[in-house]
Amino acid sequence: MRVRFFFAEALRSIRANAAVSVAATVTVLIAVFILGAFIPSFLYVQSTVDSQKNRLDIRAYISDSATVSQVNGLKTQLDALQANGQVASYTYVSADEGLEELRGRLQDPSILDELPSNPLPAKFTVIPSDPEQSDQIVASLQDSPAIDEELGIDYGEETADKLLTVARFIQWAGLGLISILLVASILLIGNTIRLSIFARRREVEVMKLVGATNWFIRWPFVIEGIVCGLIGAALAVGLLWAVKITVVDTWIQGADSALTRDEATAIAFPLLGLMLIASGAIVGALGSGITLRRFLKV
Amino acid sequence: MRVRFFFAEALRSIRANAAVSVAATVTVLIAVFILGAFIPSFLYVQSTVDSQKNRLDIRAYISDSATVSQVNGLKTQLDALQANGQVASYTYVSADEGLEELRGRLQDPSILDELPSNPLPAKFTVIPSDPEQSDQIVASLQDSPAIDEELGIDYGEETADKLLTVARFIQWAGLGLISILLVASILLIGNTIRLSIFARRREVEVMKLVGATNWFIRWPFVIEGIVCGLIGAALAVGLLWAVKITVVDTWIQGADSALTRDEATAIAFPLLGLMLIASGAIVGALGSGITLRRFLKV
Amino acid sequence: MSTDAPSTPTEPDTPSSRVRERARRRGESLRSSDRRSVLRPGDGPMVILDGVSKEYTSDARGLDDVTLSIESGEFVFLVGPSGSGKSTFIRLLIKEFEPTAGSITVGGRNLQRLRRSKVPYLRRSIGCVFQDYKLLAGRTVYENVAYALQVIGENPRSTRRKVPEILALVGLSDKSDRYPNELSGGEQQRVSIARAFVNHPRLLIADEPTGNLDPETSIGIMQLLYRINRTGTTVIMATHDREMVDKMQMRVIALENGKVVRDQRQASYARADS
Amino acid sequence: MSTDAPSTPTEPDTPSSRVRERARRRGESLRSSDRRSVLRPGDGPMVILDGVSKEYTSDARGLDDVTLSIESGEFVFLVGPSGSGKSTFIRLLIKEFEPTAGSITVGGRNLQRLRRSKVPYLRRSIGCVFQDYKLLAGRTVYENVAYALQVIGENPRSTRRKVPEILALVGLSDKSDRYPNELSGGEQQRVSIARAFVNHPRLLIADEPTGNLDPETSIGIMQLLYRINRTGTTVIMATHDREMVDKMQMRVIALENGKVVRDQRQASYARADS
Ligand SMILES: Nc1ncnc2c1ncn2[C@@H]1O[C@H](COP(=O)(O)OP(=O)(O)OP(=O)(O)O)[C@@H](O)[C@H]1O
Ligand SMILES: Nc1ncnc2c1ncn2[C@@H]1O[C@H](COP(=O)(O)OP(=O)(O)OP(=O)(O)O)[C@@H](O)[C@H]1O
Ligand SMILES: [Mg+2]
Ligand SMILES: [Mg+2]
Repeated sequence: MRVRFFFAEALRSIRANAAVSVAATVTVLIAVFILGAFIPSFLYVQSTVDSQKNRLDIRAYISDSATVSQVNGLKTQLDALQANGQVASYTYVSADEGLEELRGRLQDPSILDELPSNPLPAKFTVIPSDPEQSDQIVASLQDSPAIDEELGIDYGEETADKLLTVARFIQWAGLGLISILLVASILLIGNTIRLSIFARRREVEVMKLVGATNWFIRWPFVIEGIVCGLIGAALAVGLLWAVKITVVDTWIQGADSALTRDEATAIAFPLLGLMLIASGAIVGALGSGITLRRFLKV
Repeated sequence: MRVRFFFAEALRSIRANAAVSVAATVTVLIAVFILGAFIPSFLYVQSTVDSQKNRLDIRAYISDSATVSQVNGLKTQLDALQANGQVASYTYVSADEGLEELRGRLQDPSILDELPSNPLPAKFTVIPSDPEQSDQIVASLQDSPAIDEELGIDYGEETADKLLTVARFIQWAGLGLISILLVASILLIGNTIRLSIFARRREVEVMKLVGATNWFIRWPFVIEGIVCGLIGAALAVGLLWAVKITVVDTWIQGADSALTRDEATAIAFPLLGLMLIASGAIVGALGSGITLRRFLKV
Repeated sequence: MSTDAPSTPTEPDTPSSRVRERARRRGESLRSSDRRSVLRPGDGPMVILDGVSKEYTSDARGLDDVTLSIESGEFVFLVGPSGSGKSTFIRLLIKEFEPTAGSITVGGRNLQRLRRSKVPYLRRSIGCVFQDYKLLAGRTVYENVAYALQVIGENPRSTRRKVPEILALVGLSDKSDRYPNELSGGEQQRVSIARAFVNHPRLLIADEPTGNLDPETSIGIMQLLYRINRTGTTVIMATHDREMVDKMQMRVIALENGKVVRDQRQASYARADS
Repeated sequence: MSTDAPSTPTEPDTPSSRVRERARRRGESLRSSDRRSVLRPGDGPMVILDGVSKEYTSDARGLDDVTLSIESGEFVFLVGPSGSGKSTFIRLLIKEFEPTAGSITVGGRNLQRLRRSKVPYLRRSIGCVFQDYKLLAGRTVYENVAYALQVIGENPRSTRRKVPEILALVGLSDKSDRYPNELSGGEQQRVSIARAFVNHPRLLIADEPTGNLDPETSIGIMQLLYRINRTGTTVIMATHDREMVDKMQMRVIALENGKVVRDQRQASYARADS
């Protein structure tokens, strides 16, 4: 019964202070919309970079003169590394397969047609669990007699370093920007709620003087904060959904594989939506609850 | 004298309504900071992509059997195209230079060491003014007798298409996000100012009843808006500057050429700062000026 | 015209019979509103001030060393020139702020020792008519009065019964759906009075409750206060209405510059010897 | 004590000599404050109401077909029970809202035809004491009064001279740096009075200016109003103070339910035959 009264009070207040409620709701809407636009964008970029990072394979070139048992010895070593978790997977690439692979990687594959014969050796392509630990894998394989002495083991130190740097940059910059947005959203919403309660501080003062307890005054405000937060966040999620359907999805369909290749990445929309709506409500509730404290000391 | 009075009024009001002024200032600060963090990030990404786009060159392979006069004829054609603006620049690449270039592009250049001889033909590398018009350039060069019949003219249609798609995506997505942030900032600041004036609507009403004209009431509010906008924006620019110095600059120094290679890109910081501060002031002024209208109708 | 009404409080007209009806229900209501009251029952003094001073700032003195006591069931007029400390006195009783010196006891409770969380319960046991009304701007007349009942957890049914009753008593039945800014000054004042009365407090404090009322309405309000006092409620009323005070011949406490300059039973507005 | 003061307005005490001093400077001041006044000079009626009605909503009627005229230089009391339309009358004169019927002329200007942009100039020529004071909460007493001068573009030097003068007149010299919420009710009311007087308007309207004042201070304010009236200013005052009205014997307009029920010269608060 009390609960019903508090809800009725909150709704009354939202209606009576339309200007204020709209302001709070719009602020939540904007903040959540921006977060909702940036978080998946960031995750998308992040996963693209990650999948690039996973292409940082180690190539162990096999000497033309290696015996089958020597190659099997190398394979056993790789199995052991896979068993202790350092190696994610590995594959044997014959000389012909190697040429095809190169063809796929070249911007201008036609030059390969000019080659008189296949100059490439066979190799193991090893995908490390963590690209940053490539050195150790290389060190443990180095002495195998199957390895071609001239070509040895190649893991593109320089390229890998560059790519890892970029990946780390994007990860940190993205996390930084998202954190800034998150903190900014909370500050902005808190700010708006503070102002909206400030505009009604005399009201709160009168309630105190008439004998209302702090929680009697606070509950309707908290509920009001939750309602505004919920509505704002729900509107934002709706807007995001509309943008996703009309812009992003059609764009992905229209675009060729260049980007969609690395998808299966973005966080599931319903989950994101729920999280955003919940956080809108929580921020709204905390914002009003905490702000109110200042005006309750009469 | 009037101006001094209005300024004095504005400052008085800022002091008297500290809570409100702080709220407005913080909102401007956050909005400007986010804009100031995203605009250069976007410009940076954009210019990186653009410089990639500029590498979309056209390669006209010269037949081994071409005569010097035939090659000169091709050169004359290219000069003509450069004169009418379709071609930005072109260079002659000998067979040896071509091999070096390929070496630089390969992830694993060691495989080239295995080549018995240089299989590459000489070529003209043509950089079009607008990569999207490559087809036309190709069409006009196609019939030159100097061109190798088998290799012909190559401009990597597929890769170019992908890259252009990505570039267009980043450009539009970036512009979209920045626009969203811009609109959101203006809405948020307007929102806060609306609330802050709403909190003082009785004050405005009384001023009207005592015989103040609309502009007599409005000027102090507008000045207040400008001051809050200026302070908020200046703080944001200061914060951005601190972040730039402590985080971005040291990061760029620490990182190798991977990213700095494509710099000379980001907008000059002082210019950006000035623009942000100016827009903070303008938004503040308009925000208060426009919002006030509603409460002046007594 | 009917300026003699306060002295004949039991004539059988309609408002009066309503008041008796109200008084009859009083026992039950008192219990419900006092459910968590912090006031101690008993017949000791309702209000005791002992050397109470209130300095707002070093150069603004509201009350200056006031010592007095008001018995349960008394009717007291608080008079004095503008700025003499009447409102300060009243605001101290509901613990709107603390005195800078001295101690205050209300209903057997020392206010200094009353925990902050108990203050709302103190205020519920005191009905207060504020000089500036202090109505909730976002609520209608009905809702403003109902709020005082909702605060004490009165059930909705009895709220729906009591509010129209009290609004009729102050003559605002036809304006119960108006918002405060749609009322005349005197009408707002009467809403404030209705809100203070509605939950039958044991102590009723009114700060110039007739300042914006015409003489006839003022007399009606005085009748009401007098009748409430007769049912045992202690009433303290700050006023500038000389005629009213002279007619009632009740206890008068006169303040001047924060000091009690006169405290006299069955007295007039002005000093008898002046 | 000194309840006979209003009838002997020229006694040589200090406040009175200050008032004469003020009156002497009046010619100059009038010119400065009227610089852009929309009121037409001349001796025609200051206020003419012709069939004026004000319906707030279909069931809330403020004024009901009021026709009357008030000459320049007159002193008029507006009386009537709470909610009878006194404040509505006053708020119509400063064009706070439009009448629903009839026409209003102030200082020769038809208010309906007055452009919205001219309304501030109308209000500057009218000094108004509001029933709820309408002080600016963020400004000190001094600044509140000074605002009325700043609005008309008075130069800072003469503002610095006039404001303390008028504050002394209402007895608030020592409180000029206080904020409204640091004042007693009566003190706030006097600030509102000072603000209405300070720029020597040709028409002075006061809505229950003594509602929160003790009898003695009220008399002081009445003296002030009377003297201002004697220098040629038209004064309209809504009041519930029966004693005051009876003593002054000025024109009395009595309202009831928005209708004029009596309009009598040299009259008392109540109808002579009652
Ligand atoms: N918040 C405050 N800060 C400083 N001084 C104050 C404050 N409130 C009141 N005062 C001063 O304390 C004195 C007593 O004020 P109080 O309100 O008690 O007077 P009052 O008797 O109610 O007067 P009135 O009849 O005009 O309402 C006054 O001089 C007033 O200026
Ligand atoms: N904004 C409004 N909306 C609706 N009704 C209103 C509004 N303002 C006033 N009224 C009604 O108009 C009538 C006249 O009000 P007004 O304020 O003129 O009375 P008054 O004579 O000044 O009374 P008091 O002496 O109590 O101040 C009242 O019944 C009031 O309820
Ligand atoms: Mg008082
Ligand atoms: Mg009124």
